[in-house]
Amino acid sequence: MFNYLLRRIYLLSITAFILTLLAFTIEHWTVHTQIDDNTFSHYFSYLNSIIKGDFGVSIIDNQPIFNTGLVAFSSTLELCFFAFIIAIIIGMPLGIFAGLDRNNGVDYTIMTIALIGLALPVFWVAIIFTILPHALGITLPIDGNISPIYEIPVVTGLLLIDSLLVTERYQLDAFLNHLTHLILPSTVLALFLTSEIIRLTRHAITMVMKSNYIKAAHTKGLTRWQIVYRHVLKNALPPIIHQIRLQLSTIISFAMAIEIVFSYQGAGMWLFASIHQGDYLVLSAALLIISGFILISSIIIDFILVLISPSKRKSLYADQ
Amino acid sequence: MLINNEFNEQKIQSPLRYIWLIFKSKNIAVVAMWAIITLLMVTLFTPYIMPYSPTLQHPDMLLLPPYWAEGANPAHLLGTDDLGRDTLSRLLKGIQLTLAGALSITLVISMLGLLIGATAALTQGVKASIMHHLLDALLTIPTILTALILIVLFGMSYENSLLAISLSLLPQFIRGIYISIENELNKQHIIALRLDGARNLRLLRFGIFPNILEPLVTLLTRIFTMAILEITTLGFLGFGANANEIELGALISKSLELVYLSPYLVLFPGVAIFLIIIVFNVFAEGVRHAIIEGEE
Amino acid sequence: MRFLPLYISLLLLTACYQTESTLTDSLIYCADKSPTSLNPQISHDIASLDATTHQLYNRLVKIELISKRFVADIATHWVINEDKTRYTFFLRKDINFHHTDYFTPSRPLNADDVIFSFKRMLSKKHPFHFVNGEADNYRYNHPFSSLVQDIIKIDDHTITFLLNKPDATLLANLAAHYGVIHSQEYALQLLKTGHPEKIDYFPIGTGPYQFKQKNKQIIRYQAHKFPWQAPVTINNLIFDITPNSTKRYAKLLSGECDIITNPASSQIKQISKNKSVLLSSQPTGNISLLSFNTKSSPFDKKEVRHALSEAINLDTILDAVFFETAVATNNLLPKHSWAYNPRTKKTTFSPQQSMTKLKVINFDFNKNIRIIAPIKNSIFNPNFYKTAELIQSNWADIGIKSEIILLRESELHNTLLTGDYDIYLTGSSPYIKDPDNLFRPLLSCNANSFEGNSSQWCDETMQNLLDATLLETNFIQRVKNYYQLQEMIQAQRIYLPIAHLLRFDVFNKNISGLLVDPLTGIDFQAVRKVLPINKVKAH
Amino acid sequence: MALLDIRNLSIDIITAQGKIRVIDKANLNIIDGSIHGLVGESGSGKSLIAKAILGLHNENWIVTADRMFLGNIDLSKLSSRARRKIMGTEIAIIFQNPRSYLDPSKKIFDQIREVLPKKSHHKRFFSKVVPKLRASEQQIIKELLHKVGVQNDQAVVQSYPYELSEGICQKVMIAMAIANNPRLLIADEPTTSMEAVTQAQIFRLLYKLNQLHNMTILLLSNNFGSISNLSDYISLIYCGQIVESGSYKQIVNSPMHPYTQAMIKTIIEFDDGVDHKGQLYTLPGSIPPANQLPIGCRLGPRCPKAQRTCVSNPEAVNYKGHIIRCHFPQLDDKKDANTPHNK
Repeated sequence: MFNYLLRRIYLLSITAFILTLLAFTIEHWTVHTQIDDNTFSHYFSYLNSIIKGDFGVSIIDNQPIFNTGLVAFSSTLELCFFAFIIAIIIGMPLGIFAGLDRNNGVDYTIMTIALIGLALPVFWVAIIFTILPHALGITLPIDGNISPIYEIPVVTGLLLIDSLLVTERYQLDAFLNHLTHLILPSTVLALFLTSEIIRLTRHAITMVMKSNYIKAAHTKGLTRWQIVYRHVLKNALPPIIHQIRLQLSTIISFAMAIEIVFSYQGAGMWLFASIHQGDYLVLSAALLIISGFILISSIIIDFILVLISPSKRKSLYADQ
Repeated sequence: MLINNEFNEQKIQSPLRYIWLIFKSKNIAVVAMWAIITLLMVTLFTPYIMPYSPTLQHPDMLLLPPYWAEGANPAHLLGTDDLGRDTLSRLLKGIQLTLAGALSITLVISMLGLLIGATAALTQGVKASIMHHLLDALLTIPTILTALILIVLFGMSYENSLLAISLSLLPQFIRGIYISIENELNKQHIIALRLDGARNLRLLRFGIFPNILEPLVTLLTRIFTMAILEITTLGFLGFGANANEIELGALISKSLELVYLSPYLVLFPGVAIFLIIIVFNVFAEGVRHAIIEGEE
Repeated sequence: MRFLPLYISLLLLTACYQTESTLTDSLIYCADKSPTSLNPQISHDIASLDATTHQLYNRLVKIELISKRFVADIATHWVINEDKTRYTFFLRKDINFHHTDYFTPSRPLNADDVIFSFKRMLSKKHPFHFVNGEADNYRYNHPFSSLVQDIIKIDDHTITFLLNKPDATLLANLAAHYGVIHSQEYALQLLKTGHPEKIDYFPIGTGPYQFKQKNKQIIRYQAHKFPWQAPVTINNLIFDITPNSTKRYAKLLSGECDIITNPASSQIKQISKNKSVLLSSQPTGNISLLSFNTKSSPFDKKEVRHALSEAINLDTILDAVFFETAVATNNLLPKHSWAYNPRTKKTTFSPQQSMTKLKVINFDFNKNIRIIAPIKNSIFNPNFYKTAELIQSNWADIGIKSEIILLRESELHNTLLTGDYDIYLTGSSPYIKDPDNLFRPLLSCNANSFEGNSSQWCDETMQNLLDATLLETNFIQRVKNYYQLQEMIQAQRIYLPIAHLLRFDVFNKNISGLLVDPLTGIDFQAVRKVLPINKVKAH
Repeated sequence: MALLDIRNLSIDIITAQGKIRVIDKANLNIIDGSIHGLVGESGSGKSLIAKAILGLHNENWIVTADRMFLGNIDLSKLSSRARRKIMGTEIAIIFQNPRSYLDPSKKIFDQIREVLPKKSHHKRFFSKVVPKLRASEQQIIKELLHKVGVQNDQAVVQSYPYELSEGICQKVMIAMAIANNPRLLIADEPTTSMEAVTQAQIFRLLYKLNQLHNMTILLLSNNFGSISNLSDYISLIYCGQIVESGSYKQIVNSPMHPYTQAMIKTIIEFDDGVDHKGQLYTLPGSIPPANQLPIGCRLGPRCPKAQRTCVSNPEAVNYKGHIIRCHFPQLDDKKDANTPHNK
C-alpha cells in the first residue's frame, strides 16, 4: 500500500512538473513574449512564486489572481457537484434498466434519451433555459450565483457554506436563494452528465451481466433483483467511476460553457471576462488551478477504487 | 473419401462485406447513413443549393417567420433575419462551415493520433515514458481551456479555433488509441505474430488494426461529436469565427438578441447542430454493432 | 427511477419559491453599463448619471419633471438681481451628509460645501480640480465653466454666484447633473489621508441613498441614515450591471430585476405586449449620426455627401436596427427642442437620383469607402455593425464599394485623430437642454474629431454664428440664429442624422413612483414596491 | 427410475444470417442416483443442453422440447420464477474455470452463505448482528467445506476468489452446489485446464458424492477417456445431435455409431501396441462451423459409412435402452432386435 502511494505521488509530481512548465510557457508567451537566456532562472522564480500561491495581480481589479480563481473555481465545483447528484439519481437507475434488458424497448428508449442528451449542445440548451421565464412563466433565477440582495462575505470560498454562515442575518434565505440559482445551470449540465452516466452504467452493467459469476448466481436460484443488488452493482461501479474520472476535464469544460450563458460566477465566467478585458495572466493560473484539481482528484478516485474493489487490490502488489 | 476442406471454403465472406451485411439490416443506421450522405452533399455543394447569398439583404422582408407560420413568404422557406437575410441560406452556410471544420479536425486527429498512439504503444523506454507523462498532463486540461489558451496565443480566427480544437482533442484520441493497442498487444495472437518474426508495421496492419476497429469507431465518433460541440461553443462565445464567417454557434450568438422576437433564428442552428451529432452517432452506433456482431 | 418524481417535485417546489421581487425593502435595478465613476461632475455618461445624480446627491435647484419649472432642493429660495449677473441662494440648514463606515460628518451642509463643489469645476487651483482626470479638463468642458466669474460666501447658509455677463441659463446649469454638492469636510479628510481620488469612488453626498459597496457587477446603496427629505421606502437599492439586453429582460421576467433600462430595441414590441410589466419611454436629446469626413476626398464635396445620403434607406435602418426605440429625423435637434426648425425637409431615399447625381459629378465608383464604427454598441446605436451592413448593401446596390471596420475604443481614438477614415457611425448626446451644447462639439473648429467633430468640419461663418448665438440674450434672435444654422447644416449635409433616440425603462407592475429624466438620469426617491397580488394571497 | 427425462429438445439461435439449429432433437434420460456422462467435442452443444435444463437462455435462443421432466415436474411449463426456485434446491451446476464463476468482489464466506437454505428475512437480518446465528452459519459452511475436502476452511472463507487456486475454487463451487442437497448436479467440464492431480481429486470427490449421498450427476466432458470409467451411463453428442446413448457397458463394449467407435479408438491403450510412428486414428475432416452445418446426419460428410440416405435425419432407435441415431449402425450379431432395414 505504501509503495503504491509513493508511486502515485511520484507520477503526480512528474505530471505537475509538466503542467507548471506549460503554465510558465503560456505566461511567458502572453505577457513577456521574449525568451532569453535567463528563462531557466525565470522558471524557478515562477515556480517559487506559485508554490507560495502568488500568481500575480489582475490588471482589471488589482485582486490577487489566485484567490479570485480559487473562489471562481469552487463555484464551478458546486455546479458540477449538483449536476452530478442529479445525474446519478436519474442516470444510474436508467442505465441499470437499460443494461439489464438489452436490446428491448426499454433499452432503446433509454439509450435514445441518452443520445439526445449527448447531442444537444449545452450552451444552446442553456439559452433555451434562459428564455423559460418568458416562455413558461417559470420564475427560476437565470443569472448569477445568488441574488445581489444578499451580501455574503467570502470565508471559505464555497458559496454553499458561506451563505450558511450568514444565517443570523438572512436566516436560510441566502442559502435557499443560492440553491435556486443553481437549479437551472446544474440541470443543463446534468442533461449531458446523465446521458454520459446512462451510457457508462449500461456498458458496465452489460459487461458484468455477461460474466460467468452472474450465470452462476442465476443457477443459485437468486431472483433478478437479488442478483443485481448483490452481485452486479458492486462489480459495475468501479469501471463507471473510472470512466467518470477520465471525463472530469470534459465535464468541467461543459460547466464552464454553461456558466457563461447563465453568468454564473465560476471559472468559465472568470476566464471569459478576463480574456475579453485582456488580462491573460489568468490563463496560466486557471490552467494550474483546474488541472491541479483534476490531477489530485483523480488520484483520490484511484484510491477509492482500490479500496472498494478487491480485484484491483492486486495492482498494489503486482506493480513494481 | 471426402476432401478435408469441404466446409471451410464455403463462401466465407470478407469481414468488411460481412459487417456491411449486418449493417444493412439495421434500418435506423441506414437512414442515418443516407442523412450523412445528404449532409456531405450539402457541405460540398452549398454554393449551388443555397437559394440566396447568405449575406444578401432583403430590406423589404425583415424577420420573416418560417413558411408554416403566419405571415411567411414562400420565397424564404425558413424566413429571414433582422437584416432580411435568408435563414435557410445562412443555415446551410453555417452547416457547411461547422461540418467541414469538424470533419477536417476528425481527419487530422485520426491520422496524427494513430501515428503517435501506435508509436507510443510500440516503443518502450524513455520516449514512451515522456509521451505518457505529457499525455497525462495534457489530459487534465479541460478542452475549452486549451482552446482558449491557444486562441489567445495565436489570435482569433476560424482557422485558429479549428487548430486549437484539434490540439485540445488530440490527447484524448491518442490516449484512446494507445489503450486499445496496448490491450491488443497483450493478446495471444500478437505474441504468435511476434514469434513469427513480424515487424511492427506488419504487426499493426494484420494483428492490431483489424481488432481495434470497434474502439476506433467509438473514439472517432466521440472526437467528431466533441469537435462539433467545441466549434460551436467557441463560435458562440465569440472566439471562433469572425464577423463575416457564419458558423452555427456564431449564428446562435448573433440571433440571441432576437430570441423573443423571432425564436426560430436561435432554434434552427441549435437543431442543426443537434441533428448533425445525432445522425453521426446513430450511424457510428450501427457500424459498431455490425462490427461487434461480425466478430461474434 | 424512483428518484425522478422526487426531483420533479423538488423542481416544482422551488418554482413556487419567493423571488427577490417579494422583498419590498430591496430594489434591484438592472443597468446595462457600469458607471465610470460615482461623481456626475466628471462622468457624463447616462449610466453614471443613473447611478448618482438623484440617488447620492442633491443640487441647489432642480427641474420638476412635469411642469418643467425650477424648484428648490438644497436652496430654499433664491434672488436674482436686475441685470441677471448676481444670483443669491439661501440654503437649508438641516441637511445631513451620509454617515458611512468610511466617513462620519461632524456638521450639516453649509455654504463651504457648495463653494467647494463648484470651485472644483471652475478653478484650476482647486486641490481637486485635476483629481481623477489627469491633465485634461475636457471633462469640465460644459457651458458652466465660462459662465461664472466667482462664487461668494455671504454667511454660512447664503452664497452668491457672480456671472461674467448676464445669463439666464445659470439655473439650468445648476439643475444639470453636474450641479451636485459634495462634502468639503470629507474632501479635506481625504486630502489628509493622501487619497483624494476616493472622492469620486467612495462618494459622500446628501441624497436619499448612501453608498455601501461596489464591484464589477453590483453597486449597493442603502437608505440615508439621517435623511432630511421624506424617508425612502426602499432600504437596499442595488444596481445589478447586466450588459446583455436579452438577459436583462429575462431577469425582469424571472423576478431577478425590478427595473431594467435600455431593453434591446428588438424586444420593445414584445415588452409592450407583456401585461405583467410596464414600459416607460422618454424622448432624449441623443441622436444617432453618420458623419462624413469632410477632409478626405471626395467627401469634401457637398454634392457627394448629398448623393450618398440619398442612397441610404433610413427607414430600413430604423426598422431593422432601432425598431421602435427611435424616431426618424433629418435634423440634429430633437423635435421637442425650442430651437427646432420645423421647415427642415426629410431626405428622400432615391438610389436612381443618387446614381445620376454621382455620375454627373464624376464620382469614382472604384473607390473603396471605409466605414468605421466602434466595436461596442452604445446608446447611440443598438447595433453599429448591422447599421453599417445595411448602408453597405444600400451603396452596393448603386455600385459603390465599401468596407466595414470595427474598432476598439483605443484604436478608434487614434483613427479619429489621424483622420484616416471616410465614414464614421457615431452619435451625440448633449449634457443639457441648450442647443449650443449639441452644435458646438459637432461643428466648432475648436472641437477635435474625438470630442465630437468627427466630420473635421471648420467653417468661419458657421463658427461665428455659433459664437454669436451663445452670447445673444434676445431669445427671439437666438431662435432665429439656430434656425439659420440648421438650414446651413442641411445644405452642407455634414452629418446624416439617422434617428433621435428614446430612452426606455421597463419595470414590474408592483413598482410605482419611478421618475426618469433623460438628461439627469433615473430617480428612485419616490419609488415604492408593493407585494405582487398573487404573493399577497399566499401570505 | 428416470430423474431427468428430456424428449426432443431443440435449440435454435437467431443470428444475423438466420436461425441456426444448434441442438437438434436431443433426448436425454438420466436415471436417479447414477452418473451420466455426456461426451462431445468442444462446441458440440453439451453446455447448451445444460443451460437449457437450467433455463439460462439468452434472448436470441429458441428452446423447444416435447417434454422436460425433473422427477414429476415439467420444467418446460414452469414460470421462470418457479424454475429459479427449483434451480436453487433441486438442480445445481458446476463449471469449468470455476474462478470466473465466483464474484470477484465478495469473500467466499458471503458467497457460500448466499446459497444456504433460505431463512426468513428477519432471521437473516439478525444473523448479521447476533453472533450466535452467525456462528451457526459458520458451522454449516465449515462442514460443507470439509465435505468437499477443503482443509484450511478458516483461511478460505476469508479470501477473495483471486487469492485461491482453481482447484480450491472448484471445491468451493461444489460445496456451494451441494449446500442444498440437490437431486441433480450438473458438472460442466469441471476439470478442464486443471492439473492432473487436482483433476483426479475433483473426480474422486464427485464419485464420492454420488456414492455416499446418492446424488445424481450429469457429467459433461470432451474427453471420453477421463470420464468413461466414472459414468454409469454415457451419451455422445456430435454437432448438437445426440448420436448414441446407453449404459457404460453397452457403449464401451458394443459401440454402434461410427462416431462412438472413433471416440473409443482415440483412447490409446498402449498395450494394444500402436505402430511405431503410426498414425493415430481420427475421423477425416474437422468439425463444421455452427453456421455451415450439413443437413441430415451431421456426421455425414465425415462418416466412413455415409451414403446418400444420410442427407435425411436418422430417427432414434432404441435397442434395449441403447439408443442410437444412425442409418447404418454397426449391429452385433448377438443382437436380435428387429434391424432397421435400409436399401
